[in-house]
Amino acid sequence: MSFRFKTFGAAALLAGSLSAMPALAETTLNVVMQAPLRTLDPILSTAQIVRTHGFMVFDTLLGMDAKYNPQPQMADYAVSADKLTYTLTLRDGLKWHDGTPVTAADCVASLKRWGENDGAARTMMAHVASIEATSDKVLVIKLAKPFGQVLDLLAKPSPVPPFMMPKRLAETPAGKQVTEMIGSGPFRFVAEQYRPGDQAVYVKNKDYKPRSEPMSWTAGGKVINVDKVVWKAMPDMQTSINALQSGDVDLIEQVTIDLLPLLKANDEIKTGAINALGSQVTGRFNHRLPPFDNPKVRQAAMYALDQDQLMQTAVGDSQYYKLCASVYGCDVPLASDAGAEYLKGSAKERMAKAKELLKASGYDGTPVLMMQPTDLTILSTQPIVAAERLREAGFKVDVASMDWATLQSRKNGWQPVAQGGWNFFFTYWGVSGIWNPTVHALLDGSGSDTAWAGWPKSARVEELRTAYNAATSLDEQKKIAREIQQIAFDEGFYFNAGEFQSVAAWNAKLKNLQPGPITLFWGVTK
Amino acid sequence: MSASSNPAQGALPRRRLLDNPPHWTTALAVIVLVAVIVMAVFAPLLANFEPTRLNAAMRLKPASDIYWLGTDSFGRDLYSRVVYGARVSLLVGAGVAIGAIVIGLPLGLIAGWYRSIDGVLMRMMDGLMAIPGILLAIAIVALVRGGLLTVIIAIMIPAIPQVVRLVRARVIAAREETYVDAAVLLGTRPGKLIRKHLLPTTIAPLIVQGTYMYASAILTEAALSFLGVGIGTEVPSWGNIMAEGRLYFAINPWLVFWPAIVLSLCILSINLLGDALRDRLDPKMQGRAP
Amino acid sequence: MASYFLRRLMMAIPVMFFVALFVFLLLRLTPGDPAQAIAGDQATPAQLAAIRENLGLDKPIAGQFVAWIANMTQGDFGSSLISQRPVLEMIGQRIGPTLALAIMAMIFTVVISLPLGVLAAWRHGGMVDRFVMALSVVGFSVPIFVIGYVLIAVFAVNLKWFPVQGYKALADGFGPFFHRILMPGLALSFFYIALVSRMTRASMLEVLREDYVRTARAKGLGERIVLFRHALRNAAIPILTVVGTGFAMMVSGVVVTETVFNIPGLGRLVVDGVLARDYPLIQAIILLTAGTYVLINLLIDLSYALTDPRIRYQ
Amino acid sequence: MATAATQPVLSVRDLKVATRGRQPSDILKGISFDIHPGETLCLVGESGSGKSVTSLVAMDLLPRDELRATAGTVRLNGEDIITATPARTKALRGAEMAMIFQEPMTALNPVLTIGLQMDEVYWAHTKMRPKERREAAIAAFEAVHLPDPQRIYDSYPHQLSGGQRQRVMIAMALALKPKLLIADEPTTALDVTTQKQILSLIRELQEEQNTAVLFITHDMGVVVDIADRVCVMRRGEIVETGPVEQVLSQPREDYTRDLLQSVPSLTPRAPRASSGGETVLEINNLEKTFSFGSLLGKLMGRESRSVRAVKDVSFGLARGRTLGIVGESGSGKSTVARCLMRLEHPTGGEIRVNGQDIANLQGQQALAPARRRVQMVFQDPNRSLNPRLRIGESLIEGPLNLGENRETALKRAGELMEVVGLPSTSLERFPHQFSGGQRQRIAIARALMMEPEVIVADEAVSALDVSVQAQVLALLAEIQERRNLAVLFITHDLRVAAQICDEVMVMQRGSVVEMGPAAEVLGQPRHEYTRALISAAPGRDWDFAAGRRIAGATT
Repeated sequence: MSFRFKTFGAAALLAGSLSAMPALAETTLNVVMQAPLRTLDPILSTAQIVRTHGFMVFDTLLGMDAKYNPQPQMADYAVSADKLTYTLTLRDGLKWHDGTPVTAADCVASLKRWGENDGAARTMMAHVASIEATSDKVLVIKLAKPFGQVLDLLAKPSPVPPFMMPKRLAETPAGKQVTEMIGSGPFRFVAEQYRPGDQAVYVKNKDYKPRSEPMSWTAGGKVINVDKVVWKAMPDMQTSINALQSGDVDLIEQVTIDLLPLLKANDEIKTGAINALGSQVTGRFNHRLPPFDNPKVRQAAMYALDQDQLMQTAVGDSQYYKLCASVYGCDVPLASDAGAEYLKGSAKERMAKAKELLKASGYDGTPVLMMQPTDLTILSTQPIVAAERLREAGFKVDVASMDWATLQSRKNGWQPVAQGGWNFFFTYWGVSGIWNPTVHALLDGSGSDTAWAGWPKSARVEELRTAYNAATSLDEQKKIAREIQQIAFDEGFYFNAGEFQSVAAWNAKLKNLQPGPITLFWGVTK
Repeated sequence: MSASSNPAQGALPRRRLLDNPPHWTTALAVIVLVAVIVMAVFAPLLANFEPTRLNAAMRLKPASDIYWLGTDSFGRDLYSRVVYGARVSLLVGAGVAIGAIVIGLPLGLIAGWYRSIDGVLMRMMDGLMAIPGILLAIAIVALVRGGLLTVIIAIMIPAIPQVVRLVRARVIAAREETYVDAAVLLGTRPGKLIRKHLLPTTIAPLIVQGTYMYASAILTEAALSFLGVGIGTEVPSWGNIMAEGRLYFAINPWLVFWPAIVLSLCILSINLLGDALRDRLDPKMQGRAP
Repeated sequence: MASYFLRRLMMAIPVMFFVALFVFLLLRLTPGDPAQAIAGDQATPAQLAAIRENLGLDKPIAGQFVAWIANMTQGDFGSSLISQRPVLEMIGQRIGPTLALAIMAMIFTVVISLPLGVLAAWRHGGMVDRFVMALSVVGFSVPIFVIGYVLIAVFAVNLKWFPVQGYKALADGFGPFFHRILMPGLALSFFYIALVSRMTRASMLEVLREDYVRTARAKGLGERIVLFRHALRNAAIPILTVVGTGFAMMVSGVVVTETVFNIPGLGRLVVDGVLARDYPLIQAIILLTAGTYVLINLLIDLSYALTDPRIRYQ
Repeated sequence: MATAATQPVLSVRDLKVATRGRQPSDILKGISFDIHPGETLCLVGESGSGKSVTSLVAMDLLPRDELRATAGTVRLNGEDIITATPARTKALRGAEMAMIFQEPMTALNPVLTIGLQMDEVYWAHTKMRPKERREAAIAAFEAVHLPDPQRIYDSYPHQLSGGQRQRVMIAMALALKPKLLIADEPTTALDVTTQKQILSLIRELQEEQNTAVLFITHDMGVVVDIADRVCVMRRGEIVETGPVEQVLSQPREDYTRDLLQSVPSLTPRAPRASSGGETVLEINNLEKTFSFGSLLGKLMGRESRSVRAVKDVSFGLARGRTLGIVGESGSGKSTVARCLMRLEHPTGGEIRVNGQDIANLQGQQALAPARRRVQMVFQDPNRSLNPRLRIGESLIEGPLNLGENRETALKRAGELMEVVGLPSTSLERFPHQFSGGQRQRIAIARALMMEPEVIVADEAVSALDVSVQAQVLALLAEIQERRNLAVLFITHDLRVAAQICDEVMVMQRGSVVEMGPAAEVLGQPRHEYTRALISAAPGRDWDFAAGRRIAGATT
């Protein structure tokens, strides 16, 4: 939410204000992250930058490996045969940054707070009978009814991961931010050097004992090979690139793809995707207001919108985006081509279909109010492109420009457009946040006031989601997910505008960058 | 030497305006301004494309026979956008200058004439002036959704105190003129007196101030767009063309430079015109900054 | 003179109150929600409500205003809604670069524009005069970020004389500090050089027509003494006034310059604050800037008194 | 005392000065004169005659971007100033030739101390040490009779009175005993009593140092008092020159003669018989106190400062009569006028217009009847007409306010223009198209449009050249006669008062010191202050009309 000048929201920077520390062969990694860090509580925030920060400072009970499988991290786990009891045993040598040992009671408190704040976790907690520490090292989760996602959720790198923190911090009320950064993760947060929105500094946690297994995403041994990591915010991508080329900066988490040619010529700079998962751009309809309260009108719009055009304008180089029907991300286990008919054929053919459908829908010319964020580059182009297509199809469209913060707040209301309501807007989601029906907020079919903006209503989807949560086999899950996807297309839950890949650029001196669902700083050497 | 009091002082503005042939810079400024106005008015005829027409396949192309100045990151024709941009920029300038005068003039007249209101009103104006205009504008643009009118209002509000101060100072000075005393003695009531004797003295400086506000409003609009809180990108303005172009500055700096050149020339001309007007309307102010 | 100063000081109180009220109302009437900025865009309404309650944003606005004013009179400007840190601390972290930038720009301005303005007025119609007039019109016409980009393109990217961006504190040594602040300082001061040299010229032209300048020449004094002792001191008041009112414009310049040159100062903090609806932060920054503006103008009033004995002995 | 045998200090020959620019026009059209040591030459003429420009050429202080000398020589002790280098003239200025200016208020630098400004003269031209310079400065201040020279030395100009500042200027000019002193209207901005002192000071120092003085003035009275020889200038030319007595008593040129005839006599005219008209204006115990002091100051318990500008003034005025209020600046005479016009709110007393007390009425509506009866003519004709309105509009503004219809008002306005001696077509024109005297006629016409019973003329002829002044006074008298007007005439000029007033009231510091028939008050003044005023009037021992010294007067 934040104000981002740059593409994909890279943020700002700050070069020289680090107080010069004696550099006794100390290795410092200077990184430009995609957004500035402004808040610290990784349980309260769904923002990617805060989650990345969370993985620096905090650890999770389970990790997720590159094959999307939960693996032990802070704890080993055992599941009872009836799949209703999960026993987690903390490994030895875990210590909080303040020196006190990690106890099961700390983890129970952390899980409970997570359960209050995270949407998917809340769903899980509805199935949980109890979470208890049975000793300093062991905690037990007992389910009241079957829930197939427990391990997946405990391991999830998507918003919000269940980060463990000391009990005294974990007991902070749900809506209040934790500001003291005491975790048990591989880095310590240097509070004195934190400048919100500008700079965050992490030093290696020398007390951290990595697991012995090889690193794989957030699972395995988190081996730290640098002494210090400094995140700098830079509001201008050009500035970041110059800093990278001059050696002031070692890594840019997200480079504007149009600017990649500038770096290609430089042998000292490497570029590539280190975050394995892309992000899906989603165009959301407001099901509560005309004209999109009419499913036929939504359908016409689904045909009118064009993935390729939206992506090409937003990203440019087709190497860095993917087009697919899957609402869960293109390359995840649940991916399928349900609803692909909405995307098939040439843009012209689909436009003809859209016109036809719109004519038949009884659309009365109610203008579509499309919200456009001007300060978030990755989302500023789609409304323009979409408005062009919708108008061609016969819609009347007003594009309302506003800053991202205004859009964010405005999207939560459903009053008539004249009183500040809206009909359509784009946003984007990291694939790890949408990769199954449990976590995918846009597939909520409850239509309730507390659901994420858009409020589609489908009893069938709700049934399917409940079934999904109970399902334990992948095949069963795939089948349910496929059906949900089809309904999401037919009912026009939202338009899947394609998936873009973020590209990082780094100094060739960096080796062993770890791929992950999010940018990870273990393994890397300089 | 009582002759040192300016002999032209009593002469009419209109007369002085046409007294001497204009300086060559003024002539040039007028030519540029006329060109910009023509650009704005006849934008549909001059432009090669619809300024909003996208072509995803033609993003960031260099200048060519088809795209005279190249294309932007949406594949839109930069030349056409710059031509259309004149409309918004001129509108913003006019809106701000006229709006600020329409609101500020009566307030200034009142503050200058009625001493009892003067104190409170001027403290309020001081307060408004103390808030840096750009911060105020950023906040206001965020307040209502970004749009032409919002931007105009946001830039106009900080400009109002300038007008109020200028008018008030003029009124207070004019109040010392004995012709105002004379009018009082002739039984002229305050309303008519302000309208007939005080208002006219403020017109010439207001025209001059108006041109400076006009120019500075266009600049502020550009700065707001640059900071990401300007007019939405659907409507091209020189400011948001530059703001979008700056992302691609390293690839094609002309995305920034072309609108910047046109913008700067336009503002340069308005400022030159303002200087010329000021020198003619108020010879005592010669060479004074706005 | 003390009473003159005191009187001006007292006048600042209603001004500041009005600023506070205006800023507070403006922000609270602004749509947008700091809770969203805390929780991220994927947060659900329930989560947002919990955060809002926690921040006290659900309370009546009038009460919030009174509480804010009351706290502020005790020096408590509150904490950022977003980062939960004391606002003054955040400002403290960022004020250094901004001050450095502003002061450098002022130094450049004074060093360059005073001599230019005096010379231009002295040789009215001559080369320097034409140059100053041209410079001033151009300075008023080119957006600051364009100047910044041109400087970067020429001196940093092509000639590689200066770093493209960044900031080093003076504590890191004058060399590195100056190396990085020179270009932003120049870009920022461009407008002021135009403004102040033009004002100096105009003010000097006026003063040079005064009787006492003729008296000084009639005494057989040299031009240097006439210009700098007799004329410039009398021309100072309008120049100082412009410098004072120019401060407000300086702030806009700072916001843009910090963005172009990537300087982690207050300007960026406030833009970020507005966009995140971090009310206490914006309120504090605007109030502090407005306070600084009032203070600077107060100091300038004071300097009038120092340059002009007629005010001093009032 | 001057002899042609000595070599002149300043010798001007065929001097021509023109404006720069596309259409140069001649300001000086070839003038010549000499000044000898110890001699005072008066350049006398009306505004725009070129007398000040002459002095600036001599000092090499012409504003270069506006004016330039196109021909002729200006020799100071034989050395041509026009062709001399700037460095040379700089060295001469302040040492060999010095100048004092008209406005003592602006001629001293307000931000530097008197001492420093005095010091600069020595610093620039001598090798004296700081201590010697200071001593010399103090001595020079003593020589011009400044009180407490030490204090003056450390003061700023605004802490001194106008007369003191002019003394400082004289001290500065004469510090290095220059051969030539140029005095450009040095007393015009001063009150008569101060003027008298300054003139005698210049005389005294001139005699001590045998300085040649070029004295520029428009005031014939001053000429009588100070000149040895006179050059009468008109439109850039010298029309007549000669010893003062000769020029004043036997002027050769008509222009000179007219100029002299226009100077009003200080001897009061014969009293007019009382017309027995009813009293239309009656002022009783008028008081006006200005207070300065903010609300804030009061809150902090500070006494607000106040000035009693008018103290207990009472008089009555009947139709057909003229009452003069005379006094120096600050005497409160203008405040009386502004109060009785209700431009200021009096703090006490009564103002009865035709019996009705208007002192406490508020608002234009309530004041309307009084406004119609009492009208005013202001001092500066450049400022009393709105430059943006046609004359016709200005004239009918009052009648329109009273509800008169536009046509009839315009018709009356046209007639009135002819009454004041202007063509009725003037209504279509703007004020800047008229001269100062014409504008004052228009202002009078504007007052008459209201058909008033009383006209208040506040220094109505002070800004006019003497010849124009005479015409306007004649017009006023004629109109008074014709319309049986009561006139309240406020002036600092005793000569004017003597010629037009039936009664005279003398004011000093807000109070009336003496009041009575003009012949009595001005002829046999009883009050000391009145006597001082009269004895200070310049040229009072010369009868301009007769062209001879008044017998029995003392010089």
